[in-house]
Amino acid sequence: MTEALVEMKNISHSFGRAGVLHDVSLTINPGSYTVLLGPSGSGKTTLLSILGGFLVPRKGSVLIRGHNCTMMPPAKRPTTTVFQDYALFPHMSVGNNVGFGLRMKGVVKSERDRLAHEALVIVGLPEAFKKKPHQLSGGQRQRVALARALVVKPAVLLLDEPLGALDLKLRRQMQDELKIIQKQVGTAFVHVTHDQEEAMALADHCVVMNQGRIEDEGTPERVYAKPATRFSATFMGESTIIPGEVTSVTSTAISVNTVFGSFPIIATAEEGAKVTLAIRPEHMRLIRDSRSITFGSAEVTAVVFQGSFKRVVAASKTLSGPTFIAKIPATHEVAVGDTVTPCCHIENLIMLTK
Amino acid sequence: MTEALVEMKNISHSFGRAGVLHDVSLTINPGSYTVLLGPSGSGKTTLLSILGGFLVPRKGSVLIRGHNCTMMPPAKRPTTTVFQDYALFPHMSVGNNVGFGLRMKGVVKSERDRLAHEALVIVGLPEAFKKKPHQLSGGQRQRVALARALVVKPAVLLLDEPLGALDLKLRRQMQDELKIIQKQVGTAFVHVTHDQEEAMALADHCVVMNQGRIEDEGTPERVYAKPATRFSATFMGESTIIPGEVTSVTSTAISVNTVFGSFPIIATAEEGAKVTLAIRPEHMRLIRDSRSITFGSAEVTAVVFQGSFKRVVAASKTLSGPTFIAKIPATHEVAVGDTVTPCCHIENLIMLTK
Amino acid sequence: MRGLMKLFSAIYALAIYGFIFLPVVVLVVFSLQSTAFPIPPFTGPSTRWYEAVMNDPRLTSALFNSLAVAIISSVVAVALGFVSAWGFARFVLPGSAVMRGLITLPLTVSYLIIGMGLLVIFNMIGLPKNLIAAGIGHVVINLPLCFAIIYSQMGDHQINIERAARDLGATEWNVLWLVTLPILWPAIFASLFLSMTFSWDEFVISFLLTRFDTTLPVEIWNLLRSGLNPKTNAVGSLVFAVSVVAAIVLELILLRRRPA
Amino acid sequence: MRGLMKLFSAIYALAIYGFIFLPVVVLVVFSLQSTAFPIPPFTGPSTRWYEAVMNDPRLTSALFNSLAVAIISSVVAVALGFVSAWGFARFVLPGSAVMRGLITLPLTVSYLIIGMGLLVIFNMIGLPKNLIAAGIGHVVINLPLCFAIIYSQMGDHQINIERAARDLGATEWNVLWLVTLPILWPAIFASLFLSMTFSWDEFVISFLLTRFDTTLPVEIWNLLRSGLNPKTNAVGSLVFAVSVVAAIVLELILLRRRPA
Repeated sequence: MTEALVEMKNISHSFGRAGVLHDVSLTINPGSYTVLLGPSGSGKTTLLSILGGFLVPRKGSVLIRGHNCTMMPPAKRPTTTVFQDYALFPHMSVGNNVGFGLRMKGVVKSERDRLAHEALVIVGLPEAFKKKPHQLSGGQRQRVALARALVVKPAVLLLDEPLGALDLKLRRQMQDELKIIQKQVGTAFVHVTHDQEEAMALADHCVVMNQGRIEDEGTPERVYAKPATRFSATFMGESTIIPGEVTSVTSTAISVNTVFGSFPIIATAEEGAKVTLAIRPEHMRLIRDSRSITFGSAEVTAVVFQGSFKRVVAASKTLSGPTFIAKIPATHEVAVGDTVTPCCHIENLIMLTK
Repeated sequence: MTEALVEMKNISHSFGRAGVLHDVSLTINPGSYTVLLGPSGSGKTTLLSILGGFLVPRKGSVLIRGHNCTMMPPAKRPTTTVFQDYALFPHMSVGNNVGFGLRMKGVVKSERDRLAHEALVIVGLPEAFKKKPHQLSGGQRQRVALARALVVKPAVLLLDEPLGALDLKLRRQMQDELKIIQKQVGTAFVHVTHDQEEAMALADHCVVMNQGRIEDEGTPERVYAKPATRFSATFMGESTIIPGEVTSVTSTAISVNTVFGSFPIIATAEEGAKVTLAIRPEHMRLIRDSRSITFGSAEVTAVVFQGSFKRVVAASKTLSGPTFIAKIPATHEVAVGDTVTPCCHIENLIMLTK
Repeated sequence: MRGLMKLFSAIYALAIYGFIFLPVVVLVVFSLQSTAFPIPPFTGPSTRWYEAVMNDPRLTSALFNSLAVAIISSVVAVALGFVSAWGFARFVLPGSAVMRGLITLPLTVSYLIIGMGLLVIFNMIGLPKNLIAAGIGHVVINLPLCFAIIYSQMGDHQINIERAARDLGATEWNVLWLVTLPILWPAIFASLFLSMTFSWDEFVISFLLTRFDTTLPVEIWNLLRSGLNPKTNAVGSLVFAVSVVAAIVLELILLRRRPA
Repeated sequence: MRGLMKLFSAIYALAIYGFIFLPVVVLVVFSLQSTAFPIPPFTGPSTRWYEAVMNDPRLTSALFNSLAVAIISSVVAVALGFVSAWGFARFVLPGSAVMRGLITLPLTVSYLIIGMGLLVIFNMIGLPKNLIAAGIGHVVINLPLCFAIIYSQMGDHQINIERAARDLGATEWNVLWLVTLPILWPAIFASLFLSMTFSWDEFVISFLLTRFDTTLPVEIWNLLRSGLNPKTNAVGSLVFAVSVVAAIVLELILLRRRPA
């Protein structure tokens, strides 16, 4: 096991009386791409600011490469930040913007121009060297900000909603490039976003935050396939949510009782425990086959064509039944008002205990 | 066949010397949801402004319910517009905002309050009646603007990038609501956007625009499944593009020669014609089966996890071969650097002549 | 280190505020002097000199003159400024950037120069020196300011709001009355208040363009010729008090606008 | 209809521009008069009266005094205004909204009142009437303006830019010198120019606080006592010309900023 690059231990913080972080611990490995994903107010930006040194936490400590940096100002930390509004120096050329950090370290002009040029090559903008920031588009400014932060070879690069100001198409494109650049330079990136698609696409390690706590963390594949909590099952991708109660427990499986009957699940839980079953939309089907378990019948309330698939929303006809969300092939004919039989394969039931 | 509600005939327009619309004709049916989809500069907003009466076209005519409205000012047209910045009256309560159009028509206060309240119920905001616009969130202001435009019962409601100022999550939610409201009130909506997912989700009739011309129009399902031009194959959803030439023509099929060999296609074309084959990412496979046609071999350059699927980009190893884009199930193991065999079923080849 | 920094900041702030406010504070304090000389020791507080001001018919009539000139000239300046700003925002004229520059240029021209110019013109056309002449002078100096303030509020968003009103069937008159004016109301009110304050405070133009009936600053000037005394301080303090009230009202209007 | 509207607009524009510019145009034209009275008919153009101004040692020395007071007082006002604005933007102090209001309040107080207050203070502390006293007066009137202009440019974006510099290893000194000052340069330059223009044009405070050596507006005033003549017009035109040049430079700076 590699040694941790950053260890944030038991961080708590508050603004005035409102607690924004509650006993959060986070480990970042060298060379990893960590994404902090959460809605606004979840504390993800505060956690990043504490890591960057712009805030001193009320409690807890920040260790970078084993050194305690909790009280260290940003200038002295081996971290650099890419700000959401880019924060480029408007009066300097792109080359001087990128070389600024090296200038502060006393690197001579010719050397820092060379390194700045190299960094601009990495982000794909070498021709902008002599331009001023206001001559660049939003996406280009984003790249310059990235080059400026990379050129000083930080231990950790922090990105605060770096794609938030870009339009959707450019956002998806920059997201692919960010991932490529990160793998190329090998620096650990910590990236804050509220966009779950961005998080899934970028993260090696995805940290789902809500109300100042970490709800779930792990690879995006694991978080998506086996979310730890109900929040992460609905925030990181959608789910159909069916509440239930554990009724019988054997050594290998349990039985969960819901409004649609009992389902056997391979898991461990205490008898009588309240649990939640989640089904991802791509596993929810509207046509049963021999292996399906069914959830009563439902009326289709919306059908949205999405090119490669249709997104179908259906209201259960069972009392206090859930809203079903399914992604089905675009060729499958279904219309608003149709009655369907929602079903899925038993192995696609995800059991959540929180 | 129902009579057309709006007919725009041979519209041309230019700002200064730059032509922005070139001989565009468009028909809008009663009760339909028409989406004008295109990149910025495609002329979609200009076309909407001409329909709304804010611009008089250089050439061509606008007929609404059979009356020529080309020169008619916005106040006299049976159209209302929902502006991108909402353009609510900041000094009036929400109720008075919504009732403004009725006030201009001389409807008495009690009656217009009643109708404004009804319109607010339709958009799901009856409790905001007495509030001021600055007390509302972006999504709520959007609804008020919609109610204000709906309450005067226009023949056509025009929406100018109505969701452009909202964040992604709210955007998808408002998009579903817009569709529901349109079906409920039955008014024809014309909606401008550059977001293809929004267009597919909302449109009954999708109009793809590029450089001042209509590239393709029809139901989103048709435009997606059988795009008319290369532009609409790549702008409305992604495609892998393989250029080719028609080599032999029979009465029922043609043969198209590409760098990957000849493929038989059921279509008509002249021998020697340059054509383009497009394959949608969900039809592109990386594992061949008995019915597959293959496209040489390719090296995977990017794998992006997207929850329910993985998006794989692969560069062809064949000289002047294309970039393959495939959406494959999330469970399928593939990594950057792997060599794969891109393939698809013959019926999923889309032939484009433009 | 941080404490020292704070101490230093506090001292600096105190010095700056003292520097700016000492003159008017001293003026106000010594207007309350009960003896005849505005020098320490402070012998008040006494309202003796304020009574003297109120009993001086020249000063009280000058006060009413000042108010009349301030109100009338400001209303005229705001009305003309609004129409100009509206015109600029609605019609794209050739060279309108230059024209906009020209209209605000007088903001940096000396009142003395404007006063002299007006004096020359009024001499030529035979307009006698009186309060009307001074009022015209105040319109000339305040119109550019009113224009600049109102114009600055007429952005693209405002134009879209007016388009929305027209789209919903409003006539031009309805747009002006129900939409444009109410939305620009804070800017109009602010420029009216600022104009009134400037007119109320203005001395040079009033001095050059009036003769018998005149404004309060000119009367203060006449009093000052006989040297500083608590009576000049008292009337100066009154002028100051009116300005301060106007300025506070103005800042409140501007602050209230924020949330909208 | 549309044509009539345009004609009406054109007439209105002409009237407004005439109204604002007529005073100074008349002033400048009749300064070129070759005879001794600034009334029609126009007998020039002649530079006779400009020569007379240049040969008047009182006026030329007043011109240099004016320049010296304008430059020195403006530099001081800008420096103090910058430090104040920086302090406000950096430290969140209790009641800082009120303090910000206070610091800009004097913008609406009459120069006459400020001049009187300074006169009272200088009397008390025994500072004689001279150009230094006038310069201090000009700092008092211009400091709030410099503060307001510079502070208005110190938004959140500016603060983030400074954070970025610190994050990249810059010391406070580096931040100030390499980032804050260069970015605020247009605002600093604008407030310097505006201060110089106001000081250059200012009459009341200079009149109250100087005695023997004085500034150009005060000398013009002295000339005016003997009535209007082309010489007063000539020196007035000179003052105006300097103001206009300053105003144009200022507008160019502000225009150049736009794209950034």
